[in-house]
Amino acid sequence: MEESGAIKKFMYLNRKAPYGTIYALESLEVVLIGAAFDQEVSLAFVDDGVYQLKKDQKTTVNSGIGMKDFSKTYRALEDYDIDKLYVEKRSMEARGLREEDFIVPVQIIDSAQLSALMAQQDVILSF
Amino acid sequence: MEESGAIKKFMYLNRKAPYGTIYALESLEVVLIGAAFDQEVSLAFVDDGVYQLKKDQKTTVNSGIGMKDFSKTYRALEDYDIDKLYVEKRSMEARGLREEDFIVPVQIIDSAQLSALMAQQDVILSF
Amino acid sequence: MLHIVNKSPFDRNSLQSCLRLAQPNDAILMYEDGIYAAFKGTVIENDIQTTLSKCKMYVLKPDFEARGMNEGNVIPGIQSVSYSEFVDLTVQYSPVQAWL
Amino acid sequence: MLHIVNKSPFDRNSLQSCLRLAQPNDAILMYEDGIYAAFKGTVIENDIQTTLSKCKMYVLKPDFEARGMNEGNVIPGIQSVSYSEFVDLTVQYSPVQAWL
Amino acid sequence: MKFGILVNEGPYQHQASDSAYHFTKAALEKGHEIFRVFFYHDGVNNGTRLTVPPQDDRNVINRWSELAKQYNLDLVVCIAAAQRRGILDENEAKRQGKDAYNLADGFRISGLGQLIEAGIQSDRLIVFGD
Amino acid sequence: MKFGILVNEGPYQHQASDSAYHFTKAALEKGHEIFRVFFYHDGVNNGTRLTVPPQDDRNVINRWSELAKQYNLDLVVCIAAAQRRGILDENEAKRQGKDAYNLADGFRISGLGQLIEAGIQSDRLIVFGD
Repeated sequence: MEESGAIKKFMYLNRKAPYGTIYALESLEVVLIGAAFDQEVSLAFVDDGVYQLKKDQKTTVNSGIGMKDFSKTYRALEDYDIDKLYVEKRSMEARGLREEDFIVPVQIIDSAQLSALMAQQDVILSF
Repeated sequence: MEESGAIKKFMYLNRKAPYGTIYALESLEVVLIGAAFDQEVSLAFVDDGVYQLKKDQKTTVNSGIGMKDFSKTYRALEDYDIDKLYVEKRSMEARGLREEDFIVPVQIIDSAQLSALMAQQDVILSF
Repeated sequence: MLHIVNKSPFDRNSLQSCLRLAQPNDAILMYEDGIYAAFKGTVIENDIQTTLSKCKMYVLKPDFEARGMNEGNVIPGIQSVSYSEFVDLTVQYSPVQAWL
Repeated sequence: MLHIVNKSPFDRNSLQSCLRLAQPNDAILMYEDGIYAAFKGTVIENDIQTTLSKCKMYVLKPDFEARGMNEGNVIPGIQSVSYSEFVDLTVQYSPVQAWL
Repeated sequence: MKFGILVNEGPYQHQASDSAYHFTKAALEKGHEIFRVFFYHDGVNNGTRLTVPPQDDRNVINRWSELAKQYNLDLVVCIAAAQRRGILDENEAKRQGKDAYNLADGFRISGLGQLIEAGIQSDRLIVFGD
Repeated sequence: MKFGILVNEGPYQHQASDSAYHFTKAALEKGHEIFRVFFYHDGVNNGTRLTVPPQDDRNVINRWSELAKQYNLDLVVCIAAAQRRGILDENEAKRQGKDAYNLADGFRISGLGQLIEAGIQSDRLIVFGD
């Protein structure tokens, strides 16, 4: 644990699809490390970031595109008490996705709600 | 000079703005090296690639954004007998640019003409 | 001519430029993040439908399976291909333009 | 809150998402390839005009000068700033969201 | 005011490292404090001492090293991202059985916790990337 | 048929090098010839031997080296792009006064003319990038 002080609000804002670039994976690695610190954490999935949570991802180091499927790690977030996962409704709908397409439970919020949440943060880590 | 054979048609298709990424600069470096080979070369500027030719670029290693202005190099292309420079009209107009905004003489062509040119190539190097 | 598109149509303008400049009877392969254009229910499905009436369209299976998409949701008319068939397409068509 | 946008509005969806999620009285700084949104005569000029009625907008001078643009063509209402003033904006507003 | 800076792209390919440098320098010149500059993703490639840029170009890496020296900056390269991309210091090279290392002067390699700490300790965290 | 392959992005950050690898491997397995794989822009970062990817991940660099060995592939890293980004072989390191080098097994460093030549000599040139 770091020295105490005011609990800060951290938002991880994910806007990129998985696999095409490494941002989604390495963003998740920050979230997991960050879980050891005493902060108020939320994850927002916006634009192509919503694809990170798509169910049924199928690839391994020895098959498919030769990368491991890391989507199951989102399920582990609960164990780290990270349960504020927000998906922007508009981003989801534009891509033809529905709530049941996601690998973990999320809160679907509209753009105005997301704006309000963003404004409350101390730190936004955008990937 | 390389071993002879059929003269091949090479098109350099530039779609990215300068400075934000290095593609424009390093694409130009390929064009200059390629000029030593006996090929039929054309350059097409499409989408944000049209910005590469914008007049009046102002930056040096010690001022501005700390990168050198390489736009004058496009003027040197003529000395290498590279004179087929095409700008897609639609890309230019969408960005509020006009023919007189460019640092070198170019042929403004419409999308159908560009498509036809692309189809004639042996190699398209896209950056 | 073969167009290969590796960018999400929602993030970049690559596919849009490809569709603008593709000629009738050209082929278009979607791979990497480009695969997202090939699925039903998106805001660009109509553009894809229109393109299908003039061009052949393909989508790389290992890329869409990695991303949790499946054959059943591919827009009808788009053909799912393997890396090996990707190679075949580059043999069949020339030149190849990568819309990066 | 301060939004910083470094991507061309013609290439990526970053500015579009920024404009959708910016709240009244937020500030928006355009830098790197993001500066192209700040100029007159483009197909997105209207979106910028609309945004100017609710948000403050800034554009980084060294970035637009490097790219051959000049103050005279900046859409009126957008303020041109230096790196030093970029720092001031991040002091004045919090949090800072980078639309990469 | 206290700033944390995050750099997510390598030198030359993207402008991110340049913009981060100019921002950091401007902040320091105005008397602000830079708590840390953290290099993540391809940003770790800013930490190699093996670059030889053209003579008429800026030297992105040396510029960071010199700024660090002048202002006693903490330049931290993420260890996990660095391992993926081939950026090592002498200790890491030994530990991994590699026969060479390439970390530049003024940079150090450490964990992602240092990024979180920068977010906690700084008044502002500014992200530069692609 | 004879292919030239151009790789414009480094390992891990973008999928380009992965896709290029899978394409190249598929072409070879079908009996096609790969005239050359040319690494340009950040693609030169595929040529470092100092990466240590996580144990459960693929090793992008070794995969190229092994494919090169198996099929006698010509893997060429652009010298100008490599100098900007800190990729050197032993000769280059000496010439530039650097105390270390990092080029991986199976790669060689050469000029941009090799890319043009690949375009001329190959039936198809396929570009993988961002």
